[in-house]
Amino acid sequence: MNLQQDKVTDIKTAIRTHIKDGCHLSIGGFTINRNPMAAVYEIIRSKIRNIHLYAHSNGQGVDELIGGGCVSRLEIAYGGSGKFAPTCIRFRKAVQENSIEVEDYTNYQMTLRFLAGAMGVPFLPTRSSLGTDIVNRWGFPKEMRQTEPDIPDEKLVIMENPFQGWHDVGKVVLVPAIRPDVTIIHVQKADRRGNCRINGLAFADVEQAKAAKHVIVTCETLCDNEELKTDSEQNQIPFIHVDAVVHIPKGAYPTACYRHYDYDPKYLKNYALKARNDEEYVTYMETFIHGCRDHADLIAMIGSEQMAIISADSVTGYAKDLDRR
Amino acid sequence: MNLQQDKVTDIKTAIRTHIKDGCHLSIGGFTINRNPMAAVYEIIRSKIRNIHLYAHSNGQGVDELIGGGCVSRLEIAYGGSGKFAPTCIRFRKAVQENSIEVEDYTNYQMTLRFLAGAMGVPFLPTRSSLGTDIVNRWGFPKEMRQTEPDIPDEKLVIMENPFQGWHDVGKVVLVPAIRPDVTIIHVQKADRRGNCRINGLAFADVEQAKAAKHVIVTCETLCDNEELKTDSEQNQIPFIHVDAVVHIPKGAYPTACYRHYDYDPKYLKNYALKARNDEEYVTYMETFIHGCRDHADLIAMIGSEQMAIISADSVTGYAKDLDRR
Amino acid sequence: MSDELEMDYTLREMMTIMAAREIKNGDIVFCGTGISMLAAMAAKNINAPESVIFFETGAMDSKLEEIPLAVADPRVMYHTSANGGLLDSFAAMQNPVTGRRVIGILGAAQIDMFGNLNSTVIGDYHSPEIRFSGSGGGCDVASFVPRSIIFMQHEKRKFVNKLDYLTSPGYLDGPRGREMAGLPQGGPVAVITDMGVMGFDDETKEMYLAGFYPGVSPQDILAKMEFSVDISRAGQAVPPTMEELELLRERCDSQRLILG
Amino acid sequence: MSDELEMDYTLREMMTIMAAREIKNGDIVFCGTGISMLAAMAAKNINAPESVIFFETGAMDSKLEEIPLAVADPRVMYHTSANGGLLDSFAAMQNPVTGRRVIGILGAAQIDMFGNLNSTVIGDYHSPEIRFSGSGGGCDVASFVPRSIIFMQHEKRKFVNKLDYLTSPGYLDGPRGREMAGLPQGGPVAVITDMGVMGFDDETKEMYLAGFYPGVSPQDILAKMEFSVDISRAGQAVPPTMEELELLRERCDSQRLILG
Repeated sequence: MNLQQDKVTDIKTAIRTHIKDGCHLSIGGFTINRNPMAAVYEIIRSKIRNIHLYAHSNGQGVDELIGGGCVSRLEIAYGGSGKFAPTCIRFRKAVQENSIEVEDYTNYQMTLRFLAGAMGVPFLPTRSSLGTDIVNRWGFPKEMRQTEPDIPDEKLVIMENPFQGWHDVGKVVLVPAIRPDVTIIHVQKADRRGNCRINGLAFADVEQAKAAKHVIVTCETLCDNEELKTDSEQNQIPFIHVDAVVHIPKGAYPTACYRHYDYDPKYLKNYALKARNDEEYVTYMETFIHGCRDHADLIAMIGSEQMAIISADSVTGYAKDLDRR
Repeated sequence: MNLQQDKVTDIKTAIRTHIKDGCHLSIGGFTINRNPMAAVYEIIRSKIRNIHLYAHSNGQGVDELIGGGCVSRLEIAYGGSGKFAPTCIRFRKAVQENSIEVEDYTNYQMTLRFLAGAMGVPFLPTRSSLGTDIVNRWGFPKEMRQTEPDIPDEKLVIMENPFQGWHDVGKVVLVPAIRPDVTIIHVQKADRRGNCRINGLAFADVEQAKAAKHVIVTCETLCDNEELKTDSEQNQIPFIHVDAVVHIPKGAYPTACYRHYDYDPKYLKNYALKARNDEEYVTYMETFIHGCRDHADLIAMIGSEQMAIISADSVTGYAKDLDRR
Repeated sequence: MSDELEMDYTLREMMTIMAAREIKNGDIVFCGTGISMLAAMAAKNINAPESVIFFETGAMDSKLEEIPLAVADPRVMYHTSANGGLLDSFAAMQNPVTGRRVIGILGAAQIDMFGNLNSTVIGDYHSPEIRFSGSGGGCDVASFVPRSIIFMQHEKRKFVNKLDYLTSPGYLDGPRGREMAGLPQGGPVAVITDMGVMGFDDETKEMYLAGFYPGVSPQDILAKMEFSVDISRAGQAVPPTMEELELLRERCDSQRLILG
Repeated sequence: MSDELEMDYTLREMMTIMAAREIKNGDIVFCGTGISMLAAMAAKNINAPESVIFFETGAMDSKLEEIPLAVADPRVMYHTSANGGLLDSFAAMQNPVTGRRVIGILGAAQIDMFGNLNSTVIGDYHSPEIRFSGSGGGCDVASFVPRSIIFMQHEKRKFVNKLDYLTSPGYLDGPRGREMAGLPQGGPVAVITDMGVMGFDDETKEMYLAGFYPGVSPQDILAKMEFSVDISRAGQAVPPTMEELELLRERCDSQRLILG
């Protein structure tokens, strides 16, 4: 956190300042929507290594970070990018090849874990996953957990309801809080201090941001500090949680950003194709990531014609009749 | 809950249908803001008795329900109405005269208890109140709790952090969920199905509503079902939680409703004066509650001049330069 | 029979309509990506106009003028009753007041005779032969809600004696399984495959064959499963009507993004 | 001294300014109703323009063009960085990242030598002589945040050996009190009364007299307390400057709603 009036910086500075080898990171968005892709690509370009990554169902961003060789450990509920990759392809490869360690939770559990971090409590309860292998199989073995202070000693704890069956509940699963070193989210509007306004679904971005020690916000529109102080019930994240604000139009591309642009089916299909083959994936990265100095470069490469095709309709907030086959 | 397309009804029907002697009730708002006063007055007129009432810092509504003789048990964090009554006057009298049973929690604990109800878990954890008498002194004795299925066996439970000091927490206080029979809230906008949009602060209205078995919504503006389906990130309560929608302009009067009207200092000062004396309080109730057929009657008695004085300024959302001495 | 051989509908259409018919007015429908979303849209457009479609991502009561390709597709955000987040959606399902009205639609890589699902790995958890997407909200939904429908491909390696990983609870090990584990009452009511529809016995909670599609025999179905199920209650499933097919094709997936 | 006898400020003004001076740029100020709100406004307008005012009701960074008469006053909702709810505010205080920047301002009916507060009852809990409002957010704030300021009237029945009810934790029973109870580090840094300012010893966590107002002696103060405190460190408090008074009167409470 940081209470300055002006936290605006560029993405390279924000990443260099906050994202270190081995850091614990969470990124916002869900599958093919509002992933902070400009930041993800900058992390890949910066060759950050051994990230401990937390995700519920962040799809494209997680897959590219794994593909870029940035991730060594992953706590996750779902690795998929909708129809374009029902299972994220580089994620699948990395797990099958044992090049990353993975621990599985459910979407709700991961969300509760961020919420617990945001609330400053060590755990939160749920009834989800009782009787399943999510309880039984631990991705990180007990011995390892005990030697690493940044990982809780238990994956989760099953507890009898201490209020004797209150509200017809016998047992609950307690899931441990996550407090990432850094959370990165991409939002529609932010002001220079870091107040954030998200349109459409918030997913778990708010909890992810509030749980983190440091927050980087990238935004479509950078607002004057006065502008977001009206109708501020629409601001989901107040500036006290935020460390850096970066103005990056199309910062979620190739994933969608509601009311601004849709996901790009052409990019995502090409990505899925390339991701299946290691060599082609290197070419993909050389072209689309390392071949670009920054996100504006990538957007220029994609071209204004394609960007116009995916631009959002003002009524529905997505690109109507977009060819998504 | 109720999935009908049109839940609009009148307040007498809503109260008669849902509020029974002995029911467990929570009402929205905070101290002198957005209390569902039209509903409170209708409950008093209907002479409902022995309500088990849940409140965090609901001030005016709680005090009038107690003054009206409707309440026998109260779980509460704070009984005050700001400068007008730093301690709610009929509440204080009732506690000192032992005419109601009270159990004390903190504001956050009460909010967490509603949230637990909303989430369908038997409890939630906090670090608040460790070492205090909120932990030690129970309003409802253990024996009584065990004979009453609607009250948890424990006021709260202190537990060692089962994740061995994870996030530097040694102990937590678990507070039990509340699931009221009915929650009543007053909002700025609702549609006929019950989607709700609150302006300004939401307090704990959302958690109170989602925790309840039944929800009555009173609203300043009744919207067409299509209207609130745009920009619906601004709808805090979706219709699936709501049973009845009642259109009552000025329904929070004499408490405030942001962007519509301020609290009425004249009414609240007169109330505080009358509340200090039992006989005068009877006169107050005869004049302002039983003397009115409904809320529109009360608003007419207050008069358009006074209502104009407290009407909200379009920029600030309150009545600027209102005489509040 | 000639009408079977000259089917004027695809298997995916048949499966979608079979699932849609399980959805009733007044149901709140949780759906995931793909055919489950199409089934929810079909129910809403055909037989259960008063059902409510919602997504784990926080979208409640989406209009869905176009079919979403993911539960976070911006198409789920248009014309909703609320655009919240994951916490809102899962809390509504775990909440007994609202959760009891929810019907979940799930899919998986493996299923066992008690309707438990694996959507995580084939092989060893730590070095799997095949890794799938993982639970996502699947385990949450299967844990919380009273009824769910499961889509499966009918293959021997998918209807297995023992799951490689139990991601989402069905009836666990039988009639008292959920209760013993501490789960709320619930479990699958139907498994819809490319060959037929399976139900679960009220008493034993074991899978049985409820219906087979035209042109498929109960024996064909048994041959595609590692475990055996009761086929004595099975009848031929009623194919989609022309009206159902029209509404499905025109209103739900005119681009045939899911129908193929 | 003549300048003391001809005070051109009221006691409430003195108290407000004494509290305001405890607030620093970069503090997030939690305030309740009444004089504590005025102190926060005074700090923001005088000595800590970069402090942030927030309320348990969910208002973050309120502009406060007029003084609110309750923490739910619509005046706290105007021109904020976020209008949330109770969960947001208390979570921000319990959250160690943001909570460590919060300073709380509290009041009470009784205080003891370790800065523990009673705002619930005088007499027996079950049939009290006097019932007060109760904790509200007071216990939460006192539990969570690292620093708090307390406003009190200096009266013997208010500075007591033993509280009738311990509503909000100070240092509990001494230096290790909070740690043993399981609370985060924290506790009151100053008690501001109508006679002087009390601090808490770094080692013993016992209250001591830090400052007395012009015209008041340490002995006068001791006479108004059930328990005795160290007065050896006390000096005369610096009265409000003309600039402080002007800003307080003009920008913070021009209607004198709280100043009287």
